[in-house]
Amino acid sequence: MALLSRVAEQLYWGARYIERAEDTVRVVRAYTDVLVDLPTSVTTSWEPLLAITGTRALHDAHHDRVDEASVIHFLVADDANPNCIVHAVAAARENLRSAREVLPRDAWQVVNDMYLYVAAHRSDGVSRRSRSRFAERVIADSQRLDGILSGQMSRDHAYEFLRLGQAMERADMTTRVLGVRAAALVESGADVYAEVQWMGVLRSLSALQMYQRATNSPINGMSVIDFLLHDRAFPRSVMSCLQAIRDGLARLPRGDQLAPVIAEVFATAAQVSGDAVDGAELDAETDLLQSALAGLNNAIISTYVGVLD
Amino acid sequence: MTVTDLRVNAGAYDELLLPDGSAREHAQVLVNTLRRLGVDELQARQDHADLDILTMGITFTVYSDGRGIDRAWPFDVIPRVIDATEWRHIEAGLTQRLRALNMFIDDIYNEQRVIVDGVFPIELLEGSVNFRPECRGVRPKYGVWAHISGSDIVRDFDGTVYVLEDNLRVPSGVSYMIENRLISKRAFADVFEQHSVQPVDGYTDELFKLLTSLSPAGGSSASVVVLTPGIYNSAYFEHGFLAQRMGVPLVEGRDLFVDDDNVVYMRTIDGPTRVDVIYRRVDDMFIDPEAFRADSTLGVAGLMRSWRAGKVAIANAPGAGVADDKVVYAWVPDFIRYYLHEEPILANVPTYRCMYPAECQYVIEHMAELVVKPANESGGAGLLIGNRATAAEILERTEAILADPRNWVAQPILSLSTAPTLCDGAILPRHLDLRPFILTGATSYVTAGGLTRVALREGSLVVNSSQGGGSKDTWVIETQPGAASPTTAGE
Amino acid sequence: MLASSTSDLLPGYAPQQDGYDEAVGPSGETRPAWKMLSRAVALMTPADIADRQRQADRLVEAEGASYLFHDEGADASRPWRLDPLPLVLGGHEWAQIERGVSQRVRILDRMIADIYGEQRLLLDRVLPSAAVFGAPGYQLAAHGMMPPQSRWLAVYAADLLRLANGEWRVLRDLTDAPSGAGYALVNRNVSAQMLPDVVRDMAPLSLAPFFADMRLALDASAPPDRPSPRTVVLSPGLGDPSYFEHSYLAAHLGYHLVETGDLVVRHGRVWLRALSGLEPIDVLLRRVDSNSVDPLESATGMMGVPGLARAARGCGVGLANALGSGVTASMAVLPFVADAAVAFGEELMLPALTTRWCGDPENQSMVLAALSKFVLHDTAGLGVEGVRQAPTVFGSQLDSAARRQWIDLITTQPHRVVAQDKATFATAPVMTPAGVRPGTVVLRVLAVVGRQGISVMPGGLARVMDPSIPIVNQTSGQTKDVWVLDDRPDRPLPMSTRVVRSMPQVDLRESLPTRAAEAMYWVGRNAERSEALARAASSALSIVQGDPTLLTAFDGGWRRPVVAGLYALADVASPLVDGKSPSTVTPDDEFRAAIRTALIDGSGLPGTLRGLSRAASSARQFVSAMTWRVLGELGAERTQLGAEVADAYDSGVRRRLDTVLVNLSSLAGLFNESTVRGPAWRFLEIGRRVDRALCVLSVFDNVVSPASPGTRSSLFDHVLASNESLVAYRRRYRSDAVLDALVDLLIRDDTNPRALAFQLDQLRNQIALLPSRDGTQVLTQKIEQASASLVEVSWLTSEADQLGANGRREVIDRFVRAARTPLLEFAAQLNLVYFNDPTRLRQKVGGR
Amino acid sequence: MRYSVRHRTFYRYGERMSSGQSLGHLVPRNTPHQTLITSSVHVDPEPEETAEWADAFGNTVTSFTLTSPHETLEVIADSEIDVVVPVVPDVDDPWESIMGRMAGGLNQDDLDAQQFLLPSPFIPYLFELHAIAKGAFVSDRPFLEAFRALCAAIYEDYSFDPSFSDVSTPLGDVLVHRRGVCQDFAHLMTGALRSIGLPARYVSGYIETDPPPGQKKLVGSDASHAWCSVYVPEVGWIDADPTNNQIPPHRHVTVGWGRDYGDVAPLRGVVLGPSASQNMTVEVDVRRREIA
Repeated sequence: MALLSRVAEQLYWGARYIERAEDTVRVVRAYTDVLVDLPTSVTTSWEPLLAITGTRALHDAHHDRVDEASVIHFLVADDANPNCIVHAVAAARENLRSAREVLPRDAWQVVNDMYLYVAAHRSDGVSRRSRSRFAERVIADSQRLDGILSGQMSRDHAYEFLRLGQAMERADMTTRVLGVRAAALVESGADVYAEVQWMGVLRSLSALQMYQRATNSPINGMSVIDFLLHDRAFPRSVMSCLQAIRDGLARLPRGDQLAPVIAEVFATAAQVSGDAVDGAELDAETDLLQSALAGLNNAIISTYVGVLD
Repeated sequence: MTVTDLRVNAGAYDELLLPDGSAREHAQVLVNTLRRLGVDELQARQDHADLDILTMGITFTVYSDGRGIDRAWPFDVIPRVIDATEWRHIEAGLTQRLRALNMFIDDIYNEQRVIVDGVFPIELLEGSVNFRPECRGVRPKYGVWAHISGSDIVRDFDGTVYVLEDNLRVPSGVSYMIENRLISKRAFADVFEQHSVQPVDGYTDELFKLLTSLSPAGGSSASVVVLTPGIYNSAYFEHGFLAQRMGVPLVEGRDLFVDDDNVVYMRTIDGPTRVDVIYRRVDDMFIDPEAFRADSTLGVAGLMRSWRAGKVAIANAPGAGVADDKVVYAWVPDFIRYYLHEEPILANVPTYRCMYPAECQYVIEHMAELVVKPANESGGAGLLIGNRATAAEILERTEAILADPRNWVAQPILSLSTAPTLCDGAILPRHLDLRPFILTGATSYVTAGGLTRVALREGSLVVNSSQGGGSKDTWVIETQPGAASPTTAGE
Repeated sequence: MLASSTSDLLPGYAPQQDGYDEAVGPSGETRPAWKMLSRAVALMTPADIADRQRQADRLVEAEGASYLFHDEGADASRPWRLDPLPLVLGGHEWAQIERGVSQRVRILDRMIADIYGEQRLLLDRVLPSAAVFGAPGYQLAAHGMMPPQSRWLAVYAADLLRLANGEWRVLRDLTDAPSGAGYALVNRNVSAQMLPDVVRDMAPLSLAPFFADMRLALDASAPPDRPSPRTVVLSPGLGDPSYFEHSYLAAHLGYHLVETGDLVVRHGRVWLRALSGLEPIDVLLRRVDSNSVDPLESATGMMGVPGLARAARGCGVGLANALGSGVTASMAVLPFVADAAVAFGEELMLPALTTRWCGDPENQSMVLAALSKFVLHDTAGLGVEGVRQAPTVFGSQLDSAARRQWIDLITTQPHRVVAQDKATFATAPVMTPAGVRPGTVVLRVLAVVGRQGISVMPGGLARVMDPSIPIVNQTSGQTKDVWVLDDRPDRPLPMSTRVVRSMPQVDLRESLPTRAAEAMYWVGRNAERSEALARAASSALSIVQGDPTLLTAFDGGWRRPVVAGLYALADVASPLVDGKSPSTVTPDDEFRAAIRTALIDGSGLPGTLRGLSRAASSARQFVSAMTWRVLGELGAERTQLGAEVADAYDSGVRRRLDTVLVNLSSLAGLFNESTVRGPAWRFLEIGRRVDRALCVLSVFDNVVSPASPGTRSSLFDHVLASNESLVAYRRRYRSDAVLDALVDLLIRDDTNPRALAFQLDQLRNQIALLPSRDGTQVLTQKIEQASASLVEVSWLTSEADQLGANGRREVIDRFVRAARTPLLEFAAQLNLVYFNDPTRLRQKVGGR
Repeated sequence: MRYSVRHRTFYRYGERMSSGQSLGHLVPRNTPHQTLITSSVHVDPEPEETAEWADAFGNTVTSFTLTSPHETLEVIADSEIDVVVPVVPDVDDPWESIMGRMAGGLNQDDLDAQQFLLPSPFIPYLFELHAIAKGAFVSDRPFLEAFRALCAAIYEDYSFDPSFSDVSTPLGDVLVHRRGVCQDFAHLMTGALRSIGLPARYVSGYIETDPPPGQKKLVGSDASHAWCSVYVPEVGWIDADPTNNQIPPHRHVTVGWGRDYGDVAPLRGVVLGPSASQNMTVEVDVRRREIA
């Protein structure tokens, strides 16, 4: 059945928003865990969370303090932040809602569930005590959706657009985490708690266990960066996301038109060096990657959606 | 619970119970179960059903201050039961009624024999808000204009069944009928096995067959779409539901366009693709800014052009609404006799037409015993129930009628039948009606039962969900063993 | 006993007066270390407390750990509960424990070295020979052995108790294969989530550095010539009480979890049976006790890895702990550690509880004289490390017969028996439904020894004990996290921060123990089968409930195929005799029975779900933490289905099925997601695909083939619903179910994740990516054969739809045969090529 | 006297075994009374790995690994040993006093002997053992006399019956049915001695069975043999063969000793392969060599 351009776009963004919600939750949870593992003596800042989610400016516009309370509230439930988890889930629902008839019924139910839960429990997401429960629920729902899609949805164009959105968002998030947390850590050099910190980085991308499986050894900054960038077997690494996007486009009509764009992104990603010893350099390189991804995003939209009158 | 807990209002007709509170034959099993389960268990199942509804996202949207607010679909776990034998009678009546109505519409937009033969007064046509001159001379396939219709049926205190009105434009509710069944199957899994309840979800297959059969191209490979006003429409859930069940695209106006070749196309990721049949859930006035309201953002410019050119089929056909005018309603029995040379199988509610001074006089004098309603206004708005109205309301309404008599009709107050309904923790009799859905094309199909709507407020006769009405699953039950034929069921 | 004035901060908390309490001083004042926690607790309502406990239980469950190490088989175990209240210790007090433990480790290590070496301590009678040679952990095979770096202990644990006077005493040394590290880790993860704000404010020392040290310690246990040693965790397997900890620890450290059957000894080295052949192993974190290490050098046992003892003696592999280290775990040796210390010119900082070894005539007569004053231990009965049910008793609680037996034992084999004085031990606040109450607490402290020295875990595992039962016997129940406060500037840094780390050099990505591969395969198969059963049954139920007449209609023409289909999915021989039940069975009962088989009996859903979680737990290192939560929920549903649901029509059934299906979806999601697309994942995928393919075929065989014109549309709907393809079908073919369309959607369509063709494609791809072995190409052939069968149904004319004389569709039958045979052969071949596990077939032979 | 011994063990597994590892005590050790001249262990099929070392008691251990499929296994151990029959020192102090000799410091021999005081897997503590020992070791009886008495008692009271027991028969059954083979009697006597606090060990070896004219044939032919040995501080170990009531045992060749059979089993192995009914044949041939 032919896929409506509008629906294609809604699927794409729906998937992106769901993924954004999950990723944000993971980053927040992991960051909280790290702080719990660090002794009080080590001073900690909540700014990285804003940087990762790219909402620093927006946050400062509305809050004068950058402390746990304000940052977490801002990322989870602040109406001033269109990317906060509550809004991301709502946006996802709004998009998928009018694309509903191409989704498996269960899929819509999960999204709706998720929306109802998040809306009703926004405060849980903020309070430290219930935060992990909130996070678990959001992640679980998002996973459930993933399972339903892969288990019940035909590998048709609608499916491809969902996966496209998911992969784009993941690539984006992984890149941000690298650009902010990783870069900072590389800057600060190996201190006593480096291992704990790097664990945090991995956890925030749910990569810890897989990293350990991949490299049977103590956690090491350089190899973490390399893993998150180039490991083609780990679904959240930048490279495998790009791979997924490329394959997805190949299965879509007129996907070839986008070949040059994606090739460019690959090139940029390849330039980011896993063995960057200079944090600033890493930061800069990931910025380039960010904008390349943004370019790809626009190219996809204009090819398949064009301008709706 | 004890017998006394199942109450029947004095003088009212109850669908499940005899006046003495004992069960009607076809309701035996259900009533026994209700008694066995007791209120608490019922409440438990009600709660679970509500949860299902919430998570399945079965909602209707109330459109207010520019934002759509989703409300969970109000559902009462206690089903309404109809005896299959009686149902076969109603079924026949509805089929007959719709055949006549369609012949009337087709006639009106073409030869207008019905007027020529003096059966139907010309001035009514001239005053009709739903008559669309733009449709003159169009001859839809099979001569059918109102392909999908929902007629509201009520039962008076003496048990007589009346057709209250016919909805020939974009009748909604069929999806809730199907969902209600899904939910009550879960809530009453144990009861279901003991009944042989006629399944209802064959509807979407029938609907799809009907729509494809309308394709101007002919053949079985028609490209069908459901046209919705968008997610803020109160029936959006239903639009999505039908599209999904039929496996056709759910489109909005902006997804379609009509090219110079008068063909309707939809925008897809592989470029424009042709559309043959449109099941539209947008009102006439909004489907084509070119032909009707220019300010409509919901429609498709040039749609009428394409339709008239026979490049696309539209269901229901534009202009079909001409026949569900509450004034025209009064003539339906005449139509049946005129077009079919048959006697009406189902009764019409006696209707006083204010356009006729005599009847208007009667209405104004007996307003206290009448229900006065606008001739065309969907929903319960503007409905005045004489015996409940204040003097002020009556006065106000009298003026309204005198101002524009042809816009008003009145009918005797029927005391709608009731059925036991779960109202927070108690089982009480509540008034209800029934909306079966009729598909008319080369052949006809009537849903087994339909959507039962129930007024949740005590004594209230208003059953619209938008105004606090609820709904029930409707079971058409075979009481003569073996008579039921096994048919597809289940999702 | 009198209660002291209750705590100033904890209302209603009144420890025994003559005892010592961790939180509250003699006059009820809260001890400094506890002030912050006590305040937090004081604010909690009973509701809060209950809520915390629920949350704790849930989180423990989520970690996949419902049981603490326990006595009998995995199913007879007592549940593990984490008391939301941690045991808090001040930094200075901890420093003493730390020093004491480190010293003990040093001394014990020297003792072991001496026992298997010079034997000076024995010759000088510092250690009575009978105590040593009688110790269950004493290993002849270790004689004359010199472990790498001549270090015997890499991991050590001690159970500590606090006396009424506030001093700590050692109840027992654990020197063979001590457990507890993993449990401590879980407890910390849980309490960190449960009391995040308190954790943040009190900032107990992190455990992370300790586990880094543990890795170093294990590296250090490798034979000298191994630059980047490769370590695995050696576990006795699923049956072992602390199997959970083994797998949890392995997963956390990033090591493979192996069982003895996964290892072989060749040319004096140890190798892991892996997918790609034998891979060398340098260090074994040994969790099998030293008596089960090597069947060749043990007179009786079958257990262990043949040749391992010699490989260890020859420094071909490092064991942590070294073979024979368990000798000092015997309670008969316990009292002599102090003497050994003196012999080494030291004074024990952390002594043991007064322990009398009856091998000494004086003790013997003293104990015989006053049996009831003591707690008696039969050290031989304790096993190497006493995790098994220990024959330990309160002398005072013996009936005359038991008394008689103990007296005999003490007179005839005195060396086996030790006696400890009964004493009251310190208590700590424990959350009970009744509020916060004092409970006796035993503290397990862990230490690891690396090149850089000894590192003690800042924390540990505290267990709440029932004072009315000898503590040694208490191996499970309620535990506490242990918080050590960071209130000491001079705290030594963990060794991991004192060394430069080597870059990862071994890449385990492609490495996969065959056992794990097989486990993942069965995870896949069981998950898939569970879903198939749930969907088929739920569809059948809803159809019948919609129209009960179907049960009898067409003289069972609808019922029989559906029933047969259900039995087939449950792999249970259908009771139908050539399609018919004995006339005594009503159609309704026949249907109910089928539903029960599919959903309620062990043969059906509960069985496959159990298989799922068992398989998953033997491949834990490939299974993410989130996944455990889901498996936990599935486990709950399983028991519900098995136990609660009495009747197929019970309205609870459908609800349960929904939950099951939802969780299975999450599972699928979690496996797709954040799982490395390595061989482990591939075998999971293969398992799923194989099973789904077989299920589809079984449905066509049982339901589609015999569908008569009258029953066809409802049967086809059932088939579509069972495969979650009704919507897809409606979307694509607007018709009522037609054979060709049905086949197209569920068989030929390689884009439908439910279709046979799709499964075959996936299998083809996955096989291509497996390391090639002899026989791998056969696998590919089988897939091709199965694919070839598709031509049978490439295009179905209306003739194909006609029923044959036998009332079945011949085309379908031919196709099913052609497709199923190669698939079954595929499964068999897979087992042969990749899972062939010889240990199942091992046998021991003797000779005179 | 010089003996040449051939000890052949042959397994027929009845199925193809994918691999196998074995460990055996097949090469006689040196003792104060015997010297190993030559020895060789031949295994068929040819093993991939073989090794030889001394175990905790100084016995020679031979191990080999087969990694290629095989259905049969043949192990032939050949050895030549010079043996002198030991002179039994006349220990006539009351037996109770013997252990007192260790009251002072322990020397290594004393300590090693301690390992043989405690129960072991094949010789659990059984009260009957104590009774049997007490029957011979009545108070103040001279040690050697008591020792001989015990050996004789077992020889008298227990009948040799190969059909009755095998490697796995528990000692308890032997005591109840009063029948068994050399291994059981060795265990029995060892256990009895331990039960009264005398260090005793299990000795595994061979015995010459072709009789010189005029002497009756000795039992125990065609198989490895086992007997027992007791420790007397300052004197050392004194052997006794309860199966043949011999002190000292003559025509015996010692392979090794341990706490019980488990420590010195001639051959033990683990094979990997389908389980099947395997059968094993053992032939032992001990010949006297005239030395020119």
